[in-house]
Amino acid sequence: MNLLYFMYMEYLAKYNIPKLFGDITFYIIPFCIIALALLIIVLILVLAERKLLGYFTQRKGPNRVGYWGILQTLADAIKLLCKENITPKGVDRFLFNLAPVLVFVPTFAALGIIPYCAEFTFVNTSTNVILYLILAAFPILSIFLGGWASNNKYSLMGAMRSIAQVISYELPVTFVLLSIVVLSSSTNLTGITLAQYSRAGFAGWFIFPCIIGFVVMFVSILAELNRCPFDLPEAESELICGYNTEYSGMRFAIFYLSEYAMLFANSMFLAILFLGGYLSPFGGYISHILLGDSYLASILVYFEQVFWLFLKSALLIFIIIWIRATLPRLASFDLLKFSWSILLPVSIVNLLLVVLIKFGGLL
Amino acid sequence: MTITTFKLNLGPQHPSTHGVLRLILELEGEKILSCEPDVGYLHRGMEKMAERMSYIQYLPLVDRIDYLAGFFYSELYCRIVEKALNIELSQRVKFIRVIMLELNRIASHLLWIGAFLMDLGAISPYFYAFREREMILRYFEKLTGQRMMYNYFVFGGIRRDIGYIEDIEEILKILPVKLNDYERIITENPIFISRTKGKGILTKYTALNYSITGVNLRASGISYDVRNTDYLYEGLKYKPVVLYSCDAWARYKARILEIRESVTLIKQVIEYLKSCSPTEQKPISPLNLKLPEGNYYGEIEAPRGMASCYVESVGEDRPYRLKWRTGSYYSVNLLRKLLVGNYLNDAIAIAGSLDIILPEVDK
Amino acid sequence: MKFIKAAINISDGLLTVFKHLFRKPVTLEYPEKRRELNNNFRGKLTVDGCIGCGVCKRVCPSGAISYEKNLNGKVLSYTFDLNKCIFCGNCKYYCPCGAISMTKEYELASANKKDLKLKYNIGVPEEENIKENK
Amino acid sequence: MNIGEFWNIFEGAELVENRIILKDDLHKALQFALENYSFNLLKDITAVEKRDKSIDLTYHLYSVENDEDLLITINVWNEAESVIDLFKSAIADENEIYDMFGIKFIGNEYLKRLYMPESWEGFPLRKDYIQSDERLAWDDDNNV
Repeated sequence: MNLLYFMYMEYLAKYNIPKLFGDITFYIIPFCIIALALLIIVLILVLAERKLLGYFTQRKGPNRVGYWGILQTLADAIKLLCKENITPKGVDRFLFNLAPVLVFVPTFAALGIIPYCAEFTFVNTSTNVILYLILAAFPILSIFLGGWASNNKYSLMGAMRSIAQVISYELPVTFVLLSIVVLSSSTNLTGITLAQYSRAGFAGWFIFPCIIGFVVMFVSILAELNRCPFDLPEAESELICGYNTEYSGMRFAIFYLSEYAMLFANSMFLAILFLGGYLSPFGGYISHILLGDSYLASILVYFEQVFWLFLKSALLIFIIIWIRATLPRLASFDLLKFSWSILLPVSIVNLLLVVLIKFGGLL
Repeated sequence: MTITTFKLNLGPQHPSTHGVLRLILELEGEKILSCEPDVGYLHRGMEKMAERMSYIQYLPLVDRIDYLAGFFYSELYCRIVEKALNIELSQRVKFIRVIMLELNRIASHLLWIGAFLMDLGAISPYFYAFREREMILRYFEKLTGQRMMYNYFVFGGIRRDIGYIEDIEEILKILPVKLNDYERIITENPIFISRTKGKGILTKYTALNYSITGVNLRASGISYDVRNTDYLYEGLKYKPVVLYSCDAWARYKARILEIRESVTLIKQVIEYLKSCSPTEQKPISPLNLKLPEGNYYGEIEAPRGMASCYVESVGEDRPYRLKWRTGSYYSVNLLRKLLVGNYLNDAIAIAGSLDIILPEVDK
Repeated sequence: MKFIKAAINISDGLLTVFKHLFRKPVTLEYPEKRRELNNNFRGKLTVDGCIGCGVCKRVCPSGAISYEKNLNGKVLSYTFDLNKCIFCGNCKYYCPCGAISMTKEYELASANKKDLKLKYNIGVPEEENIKENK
Repeated sequence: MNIGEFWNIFEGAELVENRIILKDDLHKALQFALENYSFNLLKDITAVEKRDKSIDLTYHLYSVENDEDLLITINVWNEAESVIDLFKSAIADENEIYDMFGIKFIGNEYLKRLYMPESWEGFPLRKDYIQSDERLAWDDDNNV
């Protein structure tokens, strides 16, 4: 990123454009790229989920709009855009409208700190991991706002559930993150990625020394994303639609899209922490193997790195959808019990184990 | 400290009330303090209708009391008229009726398994169960002409002789395999067990006091099955399914076992049917069908508990008074007691496990 | 031990679901592909060879059948109101001369309720009646 | 169980066909049957309006242990004793009878219009009930 920044500044300096303009535009352009890419990715994810759920249950999923149903989500999005935005009587108007706006902020911010390839992170601070931890818990705030402002008992209950859920699942995540920080001696996501490099490819991934941590983290992320079997905040068969019961039209669409955007961001995060991020699973990159040390290869490598990251996160998303197809929902009480009495101790034990491995001379 | 409670309207439009049941719950947090069922959104006046229609006119409507198990009510009504007119059925007709009843019971239980798991949040079993149910419904359509409103039994026999026995044999071949599939997904799943084991305990005393019959009663450890004394089932080997753990899990397991039991029943009947020659019966003349004065009563083991019908005739071509007793009606009444003290998401599991269907409640 | 058992059970369930990913979908894309119906199917009613006895009217549970009489009391024509018909098949079953039959036609939606009132004149060839009720 | 023994206890009770017809003391009779003969399942309560506009309530009891049925009938006019303290299932039955026949069950606090709206006038299963609400009448011509 720094390289790009200097190249851009040099280019502007050539034409005597003030530095301030460069500073501002340098962050606006990537934002637009993210926003556009995110929308496309979310549309693909929604379709993928519906298709996969269909095939898991021996159906075809959406198959009417466009070839193989490809345009189905687009059609749904357009339909939601055209729908009336209903504001029910008795809602807290300001908060009710604010919640869907706020829900996208942390998602965008989270996508900004993810290293997509070796030279492409929008904001590369030295404490990326901690920043991410905060941002991942942030959408819950707007969920709570929405649930609270809706003046609906179902919404309120969904919001309450989601708060309880996130508080109890944030702790195991923190402990697992600590163990990752111990393993990599870095709090920067690029640093963590690079710490997983080994000549043998996937052998250096943190999933191997920290397999327990991976399972804990995976479960906690399912809970934070409100995905099945932890989809209590919207538990369709109990709370109708949970916190977004009263939302309609575009506001509902934003909640819906942010859910998938967060799914995407979190799966990438998981891939970075445990599956080597943008590193190739074979050690060397395919473009280097095919094209040697040419200039083209050094550019293509960046795209390849993005590809590996996306592939890994796609794999994780597939598993998440697969789990959704199979498992029933946990009861809200069991959910909290599961976190406090199983996941938390296990994650602490995992931290101890990792410390032993790291400093006990095992690695 | 003062405790604030609030009222929650569960239904009549709610994803997991399977129709238009309305439960007025008083909640403290998510804990249920009291439950008041409100029914009648599907009331069609079945009993009043009977007083205005001739016996033959009323027969097709009887299927609609329970659209998932129409054969049972059809059979019950035919049974009463046959009893009044002293019509003796041939063994073949009796056994054809047994096949239809048991297939219908399987279809009904399959739908329940799917819907129950959907309430708990698992998606796949719903579609798998519907896939098998579809086979049975297609067979019914082939034989009777419609998928759910069969109108196949007539006074003194059946509308047309049974055919397509190879279809039934195929269903019987496939069904146990698929049931094993469901059991692998559901029965031993720890989440499912935590949601159902020990939840909604229906003791023997409560079950009897609330007049619960059928599978729900047998899952509470009381071996009361009308099929034991039913004249249709004479000469068939049948073992009632009795489980003793009284909870939602037992009610689920009992239904799975009932399906298996029904399969063995149908197998016995098919063996008999292959050995005897087809019979042709003539329809009773519709013009002067009058029941002799007196009162007539019949019982049958429907999928949702014992169903009974009481007809009082004064010698006209229509009943003077007709009264239906349906199993679900008492299950709804039981919710008053069973839900109290449970949390909202357990309440869904408990109410789902009783297998309530609203047309049967409202009649 | 309990954990291992739980993990095995969950993965067993996951694998069972995964198996279905490779099976052929059972979806029937309705307007293009249709189920095969056999001759027992109870669909739209047609009449041929009616003698005007009126049994069908008496067994119809929903009052969907009505008839017109001339001054001598002779039945001239029958009207089947498909808005009211519940397709129970009583009229077909009890018809003494087998005049009523049920076709496999089940897509009976119409913008106008009058289209769903089928009028059959007695003593007129079947084809004409069908043409009239198209 | 010897039914004759049972109906001797209650004064004025008589045995007709297979049912016991009580004059009075319905609650006591059901309690007696429940406690002494373990008739612990109340299958249902059937109400039939007689020609003289009185109503016959038939309590269908069943004993799971002995596999026996017992029918107890009582003729009432507008009020009857509630048995919900003995059989909780009677809440449902009595409520339905109240809704359809208008019989008040004394001691049953759950009574309300069940199928019918709260404001509904008349009791539909009564023989003299005439459905006169024209909003509900099906009009062929106006529904085209």
